[in-house]
Amino acid sequence: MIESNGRRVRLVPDLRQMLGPVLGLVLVIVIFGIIAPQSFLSVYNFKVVAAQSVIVGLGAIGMTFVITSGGIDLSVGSVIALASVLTALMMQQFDSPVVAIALGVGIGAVCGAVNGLVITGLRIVPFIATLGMFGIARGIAKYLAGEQKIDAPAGWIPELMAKEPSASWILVAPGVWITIVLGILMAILLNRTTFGTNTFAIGSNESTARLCGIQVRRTKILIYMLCGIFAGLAGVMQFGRLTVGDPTTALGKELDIIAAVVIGGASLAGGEGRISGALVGAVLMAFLANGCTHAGVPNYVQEIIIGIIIIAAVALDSYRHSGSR
Amino acid sequence: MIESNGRRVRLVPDLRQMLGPVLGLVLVIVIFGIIAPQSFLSVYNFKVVAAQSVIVGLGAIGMTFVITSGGIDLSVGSVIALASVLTALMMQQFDSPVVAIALGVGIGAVCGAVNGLVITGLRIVPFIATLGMFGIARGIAKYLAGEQKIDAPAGWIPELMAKEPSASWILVAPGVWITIVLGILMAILLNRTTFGTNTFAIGSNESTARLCGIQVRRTKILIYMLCGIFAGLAGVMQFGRLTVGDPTTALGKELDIIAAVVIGGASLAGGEGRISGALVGAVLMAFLANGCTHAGVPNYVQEIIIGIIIIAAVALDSYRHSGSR
Amino acid sequence: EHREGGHTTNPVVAVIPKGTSHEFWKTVHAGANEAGSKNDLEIIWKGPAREDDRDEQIKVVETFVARGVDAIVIAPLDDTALVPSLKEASGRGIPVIVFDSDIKWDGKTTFVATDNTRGGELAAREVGRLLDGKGRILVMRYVEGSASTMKREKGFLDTIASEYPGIEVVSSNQHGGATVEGCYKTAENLLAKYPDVDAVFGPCEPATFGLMKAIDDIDKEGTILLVGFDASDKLVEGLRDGKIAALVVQNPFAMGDLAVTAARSTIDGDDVPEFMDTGCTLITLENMDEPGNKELLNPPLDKWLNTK
Amino acid sequence: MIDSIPERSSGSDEPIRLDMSGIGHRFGGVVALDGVDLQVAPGRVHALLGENGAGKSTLMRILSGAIRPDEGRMMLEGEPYDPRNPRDARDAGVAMIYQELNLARHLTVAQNILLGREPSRIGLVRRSAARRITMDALDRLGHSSIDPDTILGRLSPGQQQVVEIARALVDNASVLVMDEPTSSLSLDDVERLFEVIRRLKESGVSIIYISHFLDEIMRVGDDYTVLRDGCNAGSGRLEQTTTDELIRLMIGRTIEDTYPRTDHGIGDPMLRIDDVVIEPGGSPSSLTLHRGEILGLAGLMGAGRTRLARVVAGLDDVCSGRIRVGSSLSPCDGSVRRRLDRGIGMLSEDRKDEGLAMDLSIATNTVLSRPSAVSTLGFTSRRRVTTATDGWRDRLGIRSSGPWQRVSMLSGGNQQKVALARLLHHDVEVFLLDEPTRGIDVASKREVYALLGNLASRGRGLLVISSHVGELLGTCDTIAVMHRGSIRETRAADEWTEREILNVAMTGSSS
Ligand SMILES: Nc1ncnc2c1ncn2[C@@H]1O[C@H](COP(=O)(O)OP(=O)(O)OP(=O)(O)O)[C@@H](O)[C@H]1O
Ligand SMILES: Nc1ncnc2c1ncn2[C@@H]1O[C@H](COP(=O)(O)OP(=O)(O)OP(=O)(O)O)[C@@H](O)[C@H]1O
Ligand SMILES: [Mg+2]
Ligand SMILES: [Mg+2]
Repeated sequence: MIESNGRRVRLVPDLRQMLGPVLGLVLVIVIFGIIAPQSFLSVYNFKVVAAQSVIVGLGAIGMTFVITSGGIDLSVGSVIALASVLTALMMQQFDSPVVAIALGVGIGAVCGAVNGLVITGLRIVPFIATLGMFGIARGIAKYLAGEQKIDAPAGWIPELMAKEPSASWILVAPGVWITIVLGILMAILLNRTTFGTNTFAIGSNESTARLCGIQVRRTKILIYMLCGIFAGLAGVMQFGRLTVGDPTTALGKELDIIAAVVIGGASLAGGEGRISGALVGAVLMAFLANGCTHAGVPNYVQEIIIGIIIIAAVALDSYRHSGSR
Repeated sequence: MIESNGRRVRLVPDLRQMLGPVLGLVLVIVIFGIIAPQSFLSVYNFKVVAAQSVIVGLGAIGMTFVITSGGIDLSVGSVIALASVLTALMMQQFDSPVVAIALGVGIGAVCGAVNGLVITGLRIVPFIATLGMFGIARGIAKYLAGEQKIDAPAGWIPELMAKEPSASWILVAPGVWITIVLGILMAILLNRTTFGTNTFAIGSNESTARLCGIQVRRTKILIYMLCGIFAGLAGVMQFGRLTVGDPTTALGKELDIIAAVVIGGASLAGGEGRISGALVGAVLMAFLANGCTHAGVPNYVQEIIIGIIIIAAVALDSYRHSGSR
Repeated sequence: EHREGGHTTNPVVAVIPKGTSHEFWKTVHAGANEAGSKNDLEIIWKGPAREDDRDEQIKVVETFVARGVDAIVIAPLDDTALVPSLKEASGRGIPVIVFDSDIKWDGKTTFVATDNTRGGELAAREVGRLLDGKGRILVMRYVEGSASTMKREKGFLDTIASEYPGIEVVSSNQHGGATVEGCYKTAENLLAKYPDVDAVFGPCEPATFGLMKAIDDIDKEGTILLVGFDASDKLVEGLRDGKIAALVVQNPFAMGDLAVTAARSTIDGDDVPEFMDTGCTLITLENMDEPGNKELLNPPLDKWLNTK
Repeated sequence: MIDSIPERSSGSDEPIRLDMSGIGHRFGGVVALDGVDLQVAPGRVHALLGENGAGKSTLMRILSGAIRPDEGRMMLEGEPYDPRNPRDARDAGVAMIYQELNLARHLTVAQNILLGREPSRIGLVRRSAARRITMDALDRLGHSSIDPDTILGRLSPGQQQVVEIARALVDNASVLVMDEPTSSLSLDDVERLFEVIRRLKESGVSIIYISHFLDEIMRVGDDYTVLRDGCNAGSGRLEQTTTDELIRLMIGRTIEDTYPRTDHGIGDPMLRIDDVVIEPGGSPSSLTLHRGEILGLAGLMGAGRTRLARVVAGLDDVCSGRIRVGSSLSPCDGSVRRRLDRGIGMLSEDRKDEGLAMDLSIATNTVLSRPSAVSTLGFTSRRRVTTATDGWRDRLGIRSSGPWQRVSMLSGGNQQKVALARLLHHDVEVFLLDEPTRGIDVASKREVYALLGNLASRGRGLLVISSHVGELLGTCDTIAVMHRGSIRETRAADEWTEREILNVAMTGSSS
């Protein structure tokens, strides 16, 4: 017996595992390619969708770590808003994009670290700890912004999200490239380093991780911090897109981000997660909304379709999984 | 051997377990009693808060079953909106409160059953399945309502939520009494029946439940249906409160409801849940919002305070738990 | 939609409201549809999927630009955030007509709107008149960062402060939030705290509605004077029953109509004025049945929304 | 034996209650069972034997309706039997004690025992009846002191095993399957279980008994069936066979000595426990472990052996006292990581909930505690991980389809070997082994004992916890006995007898 089923996991099957989300994406593109007007398949529209995927994409990279470790972060939407507000305030103050970006990302890191500390220190489940941060970060954002959006000089930050970048040879917005490059780096971090393995181990069985001497608390804090950093970066990008700091932005975005990560093949029970899949999930969500607008369907139809697609994509994945078992 | 620690649980400790949320509630009332003006402690204000707790309270009763079984239902907010819209439409059509209520609750049951079927049939985690329903139910509500509020004759339905009921001897809105009575019945269902034990068992260890011959699928479908029924009832009450069917109502209410249940001592990992606690949690959430308005603090402060209280209440509970171990 | 059959020759106009599920926008939609059919335009009506989310509205604009519509008619959720994407639209030869709320960009073809500050002033003067210049009042705000309602709130509060020193504003920092339920709950809590104010102001339909119900609950209808903004069936009924003292009503139907008509003119190369005021009117029990006002309160929605 | 089967099924002298024939099952590509037959008669104990991964548990899970066979047919009491789920099986009178504990930790003992079988009236649970039935079942197992209302999560693993067994008793089943019921029971509990089995047998219940303890098999069993690589390897009556013959059927060869001894000299002290109190108000324990020493820790369940080991490993806090390690015997405290760095590693008795990350691969689990051995600057080399894992798979004979197979797909015994592989990969100095042979087959057990000796001869110190006193006497140099949370007596192994150990374990002193 044995060996016949030599299920090597890794590399080649990695592609096979990606089949679920990629198939879903292709399906969405094909369907809208048929029902929506031609312009849906135009190069320009693809650039538009690419830029629209950046914020959810960045959020999804960080969230993949959290979900792989068996946690969840409901605060990312609020943290994005807070980071966008802080970036705007700093631009107002110092008019230096570098400083503003650093502080925007920094506040994300702080929120993430607080999440991690509350989860590990007070031993509160991530859902609740980050639900608290969901309100706190949003409240602070509104406070800082004086319950208003903030107009600030944007410097070159909007360039990051320019759909048609001034250097036209880079084809899509610099933000898209940043997301791709960070995605690759984070995929290496998750799959090829000790930190990544520890993330998987914690998600799979926390007491085993503890038994094996993994510093569970420290690792978790780092994971939530990482997620916060990416939320902060997404907030900066959000500021780039809006050119204003908006304390009410990205409300409910956490659900899109979580959906992207899960569509990408992560398991909310922990122990499974793929950055590449999460990014494909983010693009899929963007294509869905874009296609619905192209096809001119009313919002409520769009809401229903997105609901169905989320279920269908995950069902496909779980079906494929169960088949291979 | 040892045995000295033959810890009897039940009844008396049940009260002790309630200490966490009740303490939190008392604390909130005392704090606001001090900082807010006298009007906060008026009888009338307590009636207001009681009525305001009904919708989250009803939702929390159903959600307690779901969370105890180790699941989650993100769709309740949308289902509340859908039920309120359908109730309004049926009042428009038939002008019969009984028919309208039955159909409002019925649509909740249908949504819940669909959730249960998707979760068990397609083997999708509850978070994702109900996230799908979150969009679908909201979309259908908007479609049915023509993306608008529905003005309908309300019959005697608003009476249910009248803060000063016409029969003044019942003191608070009939809806409050309905919630309390249903709460007691459901507490019996959860703690004293085989269905309840099965709910705990599934939440505690699903494979054990299956191996012990519990019909896990059927039980789960029933659990989600129950949650849907309570969401539907909450939707009816929402219609009673607003006297219009509003497809955009209760957005994000699922998070309040989940927070109430968890503050009440349930564990999102499953296997733990208390109806009484969940109801106290709902009242606590209502008092928080009410107290903040009384104290005249701006909304962002309120958001921050609610975030902190959620964390604090759960931290208290988890601290007490770990202490007793 | 029936493009594959042949091709519709009618220009396509994208109308982008701030949201799709409020009666105000419904009425704008009806007006837009009417203008569309008058002017042989295909109207696509699409708001942001998440209401009040700037980024979502930008996405809608971007997508329409990618799709290549003939004109964009938009009620921007933000006076700055929408600028880059609208610039892009006009850079690609798509004229932009702005309605309801202004934008900090002079590339727009025209701006069609209610003067919201003036609406707030109208309401303030009515409160001042009804209270004879003295008393205690409160304002329940709508949602943080919503430009049009903030102008109304500001117009109202500034006028009270400057013209009616005898009127004390006991609370003006509570936001009801974007939903009717939220507005109602906040109104209840406010009135539990200040049950003896003389008048209240709601800067939009949900806020007014929430206040009306909360006043009703404590049996103070008519005692606490309610001055609100916008109309809906329930509010009109409230006005008739004396639960509402006055409503400042905009003309959303005309807004949709004028904006889309302006789009036609632009496509045809005709000149359009820079600003078009659709006006706002103070409606009370006395004048509510006057001919013009009657239509304002009951716009012909069914005719223009169901035919399509 | 084989010839007798047609005769039996024709129903002459021995009626057949359960008849499984031609059962086949595959997990993906792995053929777990290939045309297996099993016949069980009423009122008899049928032992099911085989190496780790032979397919015993799979066969029993098919019988209990937990999984469905790909092929084959089952007859129960002469009727076709095809359970679609465990409920069908229970309704048909088949009860099962699973190899891994299947308990809901949030529920009470009574709720666990009666799960799916609650006495109820119109859906309402009759609590007093439930209590009575539970106490009755626990009483039969000699554990009437376990309160039915205790939350299960508060019991020790041994007590949990008792609860698991009690659950099978309340079913009044006609066929009762026990998959390694004694793997975490203490000796006197085993005795009581055998007594229960005898009584059940008398009342006509058929029992299928799976165990890797052949002495137990010989004592309670009547008939046997041996599986090998998912096929029948032989069956018959136990009174007509010998242990050696059974071993030969299982592994294809015989084993001479159960407890192989490797020469190892005892060196300097390397772990010293001074007056350590593991539970508030408990008495202090002291212990010294030397290089090259195998020190056994005996005691009844709940005596605190696991806690003591966990305290040394840094997993639990110590109440008072001192722990010192290394050649300099310097104080040792801090996190698990710090202690692992100083060479203290622990094997958990609870492999499912603590020992292994079940959803991850064999390789990941093997290198988890010491990734530095297979990585540079934090970057893991997949090739080195594979090589390292393959080495341990070979040396320990872990039956698997490759280093990247998920641990959850392995049989119980092979999982245990993966957990051991991790400590070996980490190359710790002090091995804290809590029930290291739990669920391991005879042949592998011998390998593990050999491994222990080998480690000792290389100067490692080993602290071995086992509920199997024979095993301790056979392998250890020194044995310490614990009673109620502290070590009561420590002696060289050859100064102990089984009776004396039991005596100290039960009463706390040797007199
Ligand atoms: N869930 C599963 N998925 C894939 N393969 C499995 C699964 N469960 C068992 N197997 C495989 O089936 C074979 C038989 O396993 P089984 O658990 O029946 O062995 P066993 O005889 O009970 O062994 P042990 O004595 O170790 O408990 C093994 O090769 C094992 O790897
Ligand atoms: N009768 C009991 N009631 C409650 N808890 C108990 C009981 N017996 C043991 N425990 C718990 O188990 C721990 C001690 O048992 P431990 O697991 O260390 O013993 P052990 O000798 O390893 O026994 P086992 O063979 O059961 O593993 C204690 O921390 C105690 O909390
Ligand atoms: Mg087995
Ligand atoms: Mg132990």
